Amino acid sequence: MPAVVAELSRVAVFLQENVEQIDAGDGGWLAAYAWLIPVVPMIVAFLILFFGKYSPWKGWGMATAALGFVAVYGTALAVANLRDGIIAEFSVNIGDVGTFAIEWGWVVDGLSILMFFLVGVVGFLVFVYANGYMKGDARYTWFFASFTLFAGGMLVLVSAPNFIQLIVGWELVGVSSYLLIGHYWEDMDNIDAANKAFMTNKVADAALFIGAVIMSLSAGTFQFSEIFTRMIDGQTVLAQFGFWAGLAIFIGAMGKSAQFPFHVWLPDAMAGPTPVSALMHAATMVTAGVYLIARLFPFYQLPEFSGSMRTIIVVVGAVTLLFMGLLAIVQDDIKRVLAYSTVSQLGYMVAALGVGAYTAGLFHLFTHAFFKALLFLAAGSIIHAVHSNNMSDMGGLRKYMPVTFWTFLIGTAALVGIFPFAGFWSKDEIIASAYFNASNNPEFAAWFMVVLSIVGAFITAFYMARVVSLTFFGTYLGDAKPHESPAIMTVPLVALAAAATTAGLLNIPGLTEVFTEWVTTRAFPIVEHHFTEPEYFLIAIVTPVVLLSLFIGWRLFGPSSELHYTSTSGEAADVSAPERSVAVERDTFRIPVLYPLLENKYYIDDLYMNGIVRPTMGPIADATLWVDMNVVDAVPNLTAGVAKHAAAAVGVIDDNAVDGVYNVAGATTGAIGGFLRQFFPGRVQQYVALSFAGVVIFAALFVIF
Amino acid sequence: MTIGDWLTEAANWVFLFLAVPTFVASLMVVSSKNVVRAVLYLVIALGGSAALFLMLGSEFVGWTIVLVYIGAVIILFLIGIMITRAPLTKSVDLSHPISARAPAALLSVLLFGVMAWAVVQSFGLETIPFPDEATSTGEIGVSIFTLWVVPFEVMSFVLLAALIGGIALARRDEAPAERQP
Amino acid sequence: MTIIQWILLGSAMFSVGLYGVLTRRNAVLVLASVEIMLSAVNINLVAFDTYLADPAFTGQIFALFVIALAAAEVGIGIAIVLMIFRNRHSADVDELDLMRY
Amino acid sequence: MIDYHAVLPEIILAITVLAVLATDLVTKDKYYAAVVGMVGLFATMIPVLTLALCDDLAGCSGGLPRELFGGSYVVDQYALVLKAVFIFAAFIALLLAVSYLESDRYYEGEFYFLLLAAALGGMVMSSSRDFLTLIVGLELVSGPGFLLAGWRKGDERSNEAALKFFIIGVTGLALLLMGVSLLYGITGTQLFADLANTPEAILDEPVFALGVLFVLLGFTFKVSAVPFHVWTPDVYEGAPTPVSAWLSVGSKAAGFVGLLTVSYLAFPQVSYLWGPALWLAAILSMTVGNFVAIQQTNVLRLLGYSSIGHAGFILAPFGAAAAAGADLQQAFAASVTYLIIYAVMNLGAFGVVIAVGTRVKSYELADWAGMYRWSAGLAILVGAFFLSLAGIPPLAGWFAKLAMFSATIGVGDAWGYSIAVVAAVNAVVALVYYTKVVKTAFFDPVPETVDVAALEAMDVAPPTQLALGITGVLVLVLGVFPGLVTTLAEFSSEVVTAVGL
Amino acid sequence: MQEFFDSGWGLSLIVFLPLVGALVLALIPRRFEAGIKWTALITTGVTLVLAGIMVLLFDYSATAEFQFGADLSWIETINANFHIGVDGISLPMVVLSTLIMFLSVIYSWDHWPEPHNPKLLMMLAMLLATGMTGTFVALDLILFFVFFEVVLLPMYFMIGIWGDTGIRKVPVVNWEIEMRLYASIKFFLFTLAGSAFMLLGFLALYFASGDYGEGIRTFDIVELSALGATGAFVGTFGFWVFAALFAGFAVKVPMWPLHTWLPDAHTAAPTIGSVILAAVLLKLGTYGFIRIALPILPGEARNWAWFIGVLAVIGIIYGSLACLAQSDVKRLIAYSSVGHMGFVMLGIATLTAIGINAAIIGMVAHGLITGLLFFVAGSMAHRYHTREMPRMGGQMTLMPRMGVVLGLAAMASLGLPALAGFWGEFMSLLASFNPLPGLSTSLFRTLMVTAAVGTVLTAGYMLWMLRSVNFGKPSGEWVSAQLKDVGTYEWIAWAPLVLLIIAIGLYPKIVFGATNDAVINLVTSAFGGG
Repeated sequence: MPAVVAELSRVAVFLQENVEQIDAGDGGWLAAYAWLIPVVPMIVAFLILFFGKYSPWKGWGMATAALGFVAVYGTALAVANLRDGIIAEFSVNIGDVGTFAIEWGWVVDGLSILMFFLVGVVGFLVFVYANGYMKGDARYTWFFASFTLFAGGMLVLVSAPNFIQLIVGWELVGVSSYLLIGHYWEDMDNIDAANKAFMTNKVADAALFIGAVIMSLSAGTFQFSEIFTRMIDGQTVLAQFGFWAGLAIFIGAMGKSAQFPFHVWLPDAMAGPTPVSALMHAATMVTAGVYLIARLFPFYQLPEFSGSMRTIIVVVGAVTLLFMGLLAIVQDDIKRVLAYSTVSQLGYMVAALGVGAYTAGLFHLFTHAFFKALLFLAAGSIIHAVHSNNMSDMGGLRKYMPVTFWTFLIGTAALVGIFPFAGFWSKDEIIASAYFNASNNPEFAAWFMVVLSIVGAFITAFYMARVVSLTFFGTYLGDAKPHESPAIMTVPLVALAAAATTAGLLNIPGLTEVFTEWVTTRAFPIVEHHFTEPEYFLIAIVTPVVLLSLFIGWRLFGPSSELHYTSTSGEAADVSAPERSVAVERDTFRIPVLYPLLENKYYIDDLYMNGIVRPTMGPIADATLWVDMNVVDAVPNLTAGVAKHAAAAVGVIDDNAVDGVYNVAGATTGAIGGFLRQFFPGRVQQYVALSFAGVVIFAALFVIF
Repeated sequence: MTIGDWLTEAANWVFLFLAVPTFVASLMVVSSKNVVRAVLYLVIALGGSAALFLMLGSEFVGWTIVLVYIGAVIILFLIGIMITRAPLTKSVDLSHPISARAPAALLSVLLFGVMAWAVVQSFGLETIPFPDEATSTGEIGVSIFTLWVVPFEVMSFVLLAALIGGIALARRDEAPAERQP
Repeated sequence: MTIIQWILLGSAMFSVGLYGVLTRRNAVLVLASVEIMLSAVNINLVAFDTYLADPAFTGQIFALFVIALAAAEVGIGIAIVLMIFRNRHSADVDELDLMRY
Repeated sequence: MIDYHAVLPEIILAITVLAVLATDLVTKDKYYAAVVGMVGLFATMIPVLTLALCDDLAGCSGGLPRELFGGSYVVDQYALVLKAVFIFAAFIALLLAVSYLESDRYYEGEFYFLLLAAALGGMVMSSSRDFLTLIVGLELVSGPGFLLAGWRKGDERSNEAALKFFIIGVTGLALLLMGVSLLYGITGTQLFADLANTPEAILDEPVFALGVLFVLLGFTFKVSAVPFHVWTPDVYEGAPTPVSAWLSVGSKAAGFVGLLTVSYLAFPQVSYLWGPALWLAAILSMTVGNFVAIQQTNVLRLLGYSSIGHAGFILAPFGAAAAAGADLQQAFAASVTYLIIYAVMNLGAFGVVIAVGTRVKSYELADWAGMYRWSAGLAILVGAFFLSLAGIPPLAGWFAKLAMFSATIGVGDAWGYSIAVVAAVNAVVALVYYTKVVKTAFFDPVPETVDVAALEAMDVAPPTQLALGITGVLVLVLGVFPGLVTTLAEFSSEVVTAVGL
Repeated sequence: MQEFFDSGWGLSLIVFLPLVGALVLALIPRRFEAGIKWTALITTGVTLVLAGIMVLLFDYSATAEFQFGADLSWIETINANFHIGVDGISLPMVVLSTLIMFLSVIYSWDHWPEPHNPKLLMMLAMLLATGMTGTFVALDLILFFVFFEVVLLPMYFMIGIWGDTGIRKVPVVNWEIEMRLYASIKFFLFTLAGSAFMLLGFLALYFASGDYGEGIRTFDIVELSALGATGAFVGTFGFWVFAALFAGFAVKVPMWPLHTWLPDAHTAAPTIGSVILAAVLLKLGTYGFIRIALPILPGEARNWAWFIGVLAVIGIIYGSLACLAQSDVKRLIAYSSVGHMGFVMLGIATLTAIGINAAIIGMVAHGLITGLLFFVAGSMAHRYHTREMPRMGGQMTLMPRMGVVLGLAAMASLGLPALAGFWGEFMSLLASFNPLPGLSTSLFRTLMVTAAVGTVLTAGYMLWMLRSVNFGKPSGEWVSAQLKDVGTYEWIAWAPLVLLIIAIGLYPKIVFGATNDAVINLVTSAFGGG
């Protein structure tokens, strides 16, 4: 314990001297009214639910307006923040429990503004797009109600100054995603997907609850800022439980951010409409986990409190980015490919935070938001056109839908990290900081991370090459009549494409450090390495790797691919185009072990299903009920059955049941009666005899003895 | 005092002379096989007790017994027997079979045992002064009508109740009330 | 002349009476047995009265009341017996068996 | 000079008894006899009240207790309370009897005469402070009881009940007398006051103990407690139901008067002797009564056994208290409380049983099934009274149980706790058969044999309605304001302090 | 009005007005159903209004004191008094019970269970109301006991008369009994057996109280609590007394393993029966713990805490698992109550201010939510004529509104934040991380983790229910059935519940504002801080 105290004091000193560095305004009225950001969408959501049907555009209008408002406000805040930083926090007491105060509130600082901005802008575009995509849906209004709730929930989450509100937003996001994923509820599979998402998250949430409880109670408050202050002053017992709190909370984050092994729900979540997937993967939901870690970064960055948590975070992130990337390769469903790619990108972000690269992680989140939204929307527009998710029904679409093609291509470039697209900068930064971290504290995990991040880059490029070639090149294999999507869908694509192209320029080491400025304006100093210039030699490694893998992918799946000649059962060139790409789809890498492994997602889903869910809902639950009926309840029932009075008790309600007892009783009394009768045939005399026998006995008892 | 001394006392012989028949008679009452005989034995038993009372000098009680019982009650019994057409001759089934009588006897003996034990324990061989002259009926009457007037009056109600109720039950109704569950 | 000889007589007659109550089948004789029990009580009372040389003659008076009681009881009893006999043409107590436990 | 004010209640009632007889002779319509009786009972109530409130009344001299005839006849709080109980019981029984008797051609005048005579006996008992008066009073309670039990002359069950009741009663009386004679012999007196200060030397004489025991056991016959309980169900079933009602309350109360007075006023010194005896009797009674009651299918027999059980509950407190040598006043109060509440609710129970029985012409529980379908009112009354007997708040019964428990636990040693536990178990057992009746009345389907329409058509006779009304209201009121009873109980238990226990 | 309430009349009226209503109803002939309905409605309505006025007049700066109280002598000889009053702890309970009664009457407006007898049903409901509110305001053990028992009979009859007439197969002893009969008697005997022990405990306290202070025996809860705070009633005596009280309250809560009467009773009872049972009756037990067991026997509470906590958590897990195996809607909700009351008891077991606050808000929330759930389940059974979930499905298509309400209630019940259910769950977890100093931290932290797992299971069965009831394609039999969506009276009855669930979820101060000070005071006086 003294050791801890010593550590604490050291930390305190360190932080104290760093606190001075922060200089920021309180944002004035702009921050003071920031509560509108979460509140407006929430209210609008309910308005749509009740009045949507009668409003213009059946609710779409209100929803988009709400998101537009958020976008504007978010941008305004961002600008203000960049001009002179904003660090402000407001709280409204909603009740005291013991010494604890429960509060609603909103925190306005770099981090939350980032999320406001992202959710606002991306959300707005997605909503615009959704109008076109959802047209003619049976539950159009309902969709926008829950979609707005979804965005609102996220905003509640990111504006939270304390654990309570964070959890509230957290669960709101969860439940609204449940509604959205299960949007087509006539089909049970979708409901199951929704349940899967909800339950997986719920499991993680349980951990989050525990973590929140531990941290709040050991710090004595729910308030993040308060917790950090007390950390600095060393007036908490947090150090004792720090690791466990950190772990539990991180598990919660893993759930939302679909980190291995909680990733299972995300691909299934594709069951929802594509706009949902887009928003869910870009700005909301999955980013919540990353956001949470970033929000608590002042805690995680201090080993004195979080112990070896960061190593764990790194490992989890790294594993996720690798394995999920691999899964992306074998998917036929285009949305699933993107889903797995999201997960692996999230792996990047988490790992980045793990290695202490706060800015890098968030920067990747930032850029990723744009290009992943872009990719999803583009994919959506494709699906909209060909009425199928499967790439085996696509091919050669570039001439049918050019806009979609080019925007998709930009998105791909950004994702795989081609200079100068957004992904290039953010991913490079992550790899760089991973390398830096590894070179400073050369432990296995660190180098592991470095290697994996490069391998990850390779894989990303590979499956994206596959997607692009199978979707836009070759010949069209579908039945529907492909066509370009309407403007209302393509405009957002273009806008996002623009963002995906330029977003990266916000944070070029040495040149522009706008973004760093942006996210580090927080009440508590972030301790991270600051790059003065790009790590050129890393770029020199990574970019070739990416190009190489793109080339291989193109060779394997592209129109000029040779593979099919050998792969499709010996037949020669007369193989007609249609089978070709299908053949490829089927026959590429039939690597004995790996392929089935990937096909079945490492059997993890099966493990959960057969290992946990089915047993719990089946045998275990049934057993419990059986026990309840036959064992626990047996006590009263048996006493009822055996003991005379209790049996008569039940007999009161069921004469059959009690006849037995009556007979017992009757038999006993009858026996006595019979016994007496053989001595005293007359009943009266039995009575008299009984009485006087009693007299004699009493006399014997009380007089003689 | 030894059994010898006891026997030398004349009063005890008188006692035995009266008590033995009384007791035997009462035994016969409960065991006789003939109803009428049984009732007549009852007369002897009660008469014997009356004689014993006289011996103790409580004349009034003694004579009351003679009057009330032998004069009235016994007649009542006989009437009862006549009306209930009990077999006037020997009948075996006047009592329960021996199997029933044995435990009854046992019970009675036990009861007697208890009482006898207690009595002997408490009184030992204390003697009872032989009353030289009989109690005057007058004094009894006086105390009855001063000290015991309440029970006396109440007793009158008891008898009245017994009388009226007895009549109500025993008399044959012109139209007997039909059974009711 | 000892007191116990009287009380023993009384107790004996009491027990005999009980025996009669328990064994007699004819209701009238059951009544007779009861009479014996009561007269046994009388013997006790009077004997004690003399033994105590009670100036208030409580014992004797009590005995008188007991006699009256006994008379009343007999009246009631006989009445009941007659009633039963009228319904059932028998005065046997062990036929009183309509009501089960 | 006799204090006539003190004996006025008895005198008035005695006159009433004769008046009833007279009316019965002169009037054609026997109904009047009952009216006379009720008026007489009301009249009797007046002096009881004046005596009780004498100190507060103008022109009334001489408080309580008032002693007459050399202390052999005493009017004190306790006596007055119990006289009130007897009057109440007689009144209700009378109300119940009227319609019952008219429904069948029974002798009416004589019936009322005997009932009131029995009540008179009870009143005499509650004032008597020597064995002679007590026993004569007792006889005046029992004798009419024997006769009334056989009042349904045509019905062999009734005859049988009468004879059984009679024989057992008489043997019980004989035992009682034997006990008295022994006591007289050893102590030379039969005045309670004198018995109460018997010299130490005599106390541990076997004869004394035997006498005490015989006397108490003799009384258990009247309270229908073990060992003299066996007659109860048969008689309740066979006797005319109003008579059963009277026996279960009036004559039981008389028995308790005997027990309480004798054990408290005559044998206070030897509570260590009769305490355990009554403790045992109580435990046996409640156990036998409740457990056998479970298997009863006939409501009257069920009530018979239940009344045995309640006798046990009433005996429990002062059995335990005496055995433990604890404060007897509280136990006494508890017993009286229980007795009063029991009187009210049991009369009510019998009332509703009569009301239902006369309709369905059966006392078999099975025939009562689904009563709620054809007469919700009666069903609710059944529920009220039987659940009150079961002791469920807010019906009066709960407080009786509470008083009993608190008194027994208050004893505060093994005697108390053990009997409290036994009582608790029995309370649950009792619950079983009481709820069985309720459940049958409310939840069971009406048997085919029953003609619902006809039953719905019939209605309850006015006198019975009155009786049910009175008892029903009382059961509720006493349940909500048990204070009323406790004040009476406290009032009556002053006699205990008077004796100086 | 202020005087009216300060004089204690207001509160007494809230308690006894329903009783008056019952008497009035008794006088109205069965034929005049309108009259019966309106009498019931007005009675409960006025009661609710009075309760509302009380809430307004309540002095929230002194929630620890008993307000609007009356203390009249009732049974002098045993020094039992008519002592009533509300403090921050009982206030929410009183409001809850009055509200639920009012809504039940409204709901009944066009949902009369068979056999059709509104008069009796309403009379019983009124009696229930008096019993429940009385229990919550009673400050005298005997008074408490009487009210506690008064509740028994009406519910017994409700279940027995209007209960489910299906056949219940009782395993082990192999009987086949009509559901209603089995359930009613089971409910009756369980509760009564429990309260018999409770009464013995009360008496024991009464006699023991004579040995302290100025040696006056008392049943007064306030005085006894004061004695308890000074360390009276300890040792073996305390142990047994607490055991007795535990038996009484735990059966009512119900705590595992004394819960088995609950599923049967809930399932068998008519709709408003289940609602009242779930919404208010169960609270009597937990309230008893908070009001009587803890303050009067603090020492023993410490000794028993671990036991209660463990049972509570077993209940949570066990109830949830049992739910997962259910195919009967009402039964599922019933078992869910076992789990939720488990959270409440866990909160109480921690003996901390947070925990007890959690327990109280948990009670309120459970009252509202489960009440709503049973309403909905009742209406569904009313329409589908079955409670078997596998037979249902696609309700969102058949009756969208019903589906939404059910969904909301289910979400609230699984503890979704921003809805009422969340606070109780989360706060009791919070409390069990740091239980009262002196209790085994390690044990309670283990319990916390286990309970957290419980929340997952809860979500599991609730989602499963929604899945099979709300979603999917409706089967043909229902499509053809032309089921009617939520009706007017149903809306009127449910809307307040929905609103309150959301309101409390967003602004828990509605409850905490009243309870917190009172609870802190209780905890500090009984356990010296915490």
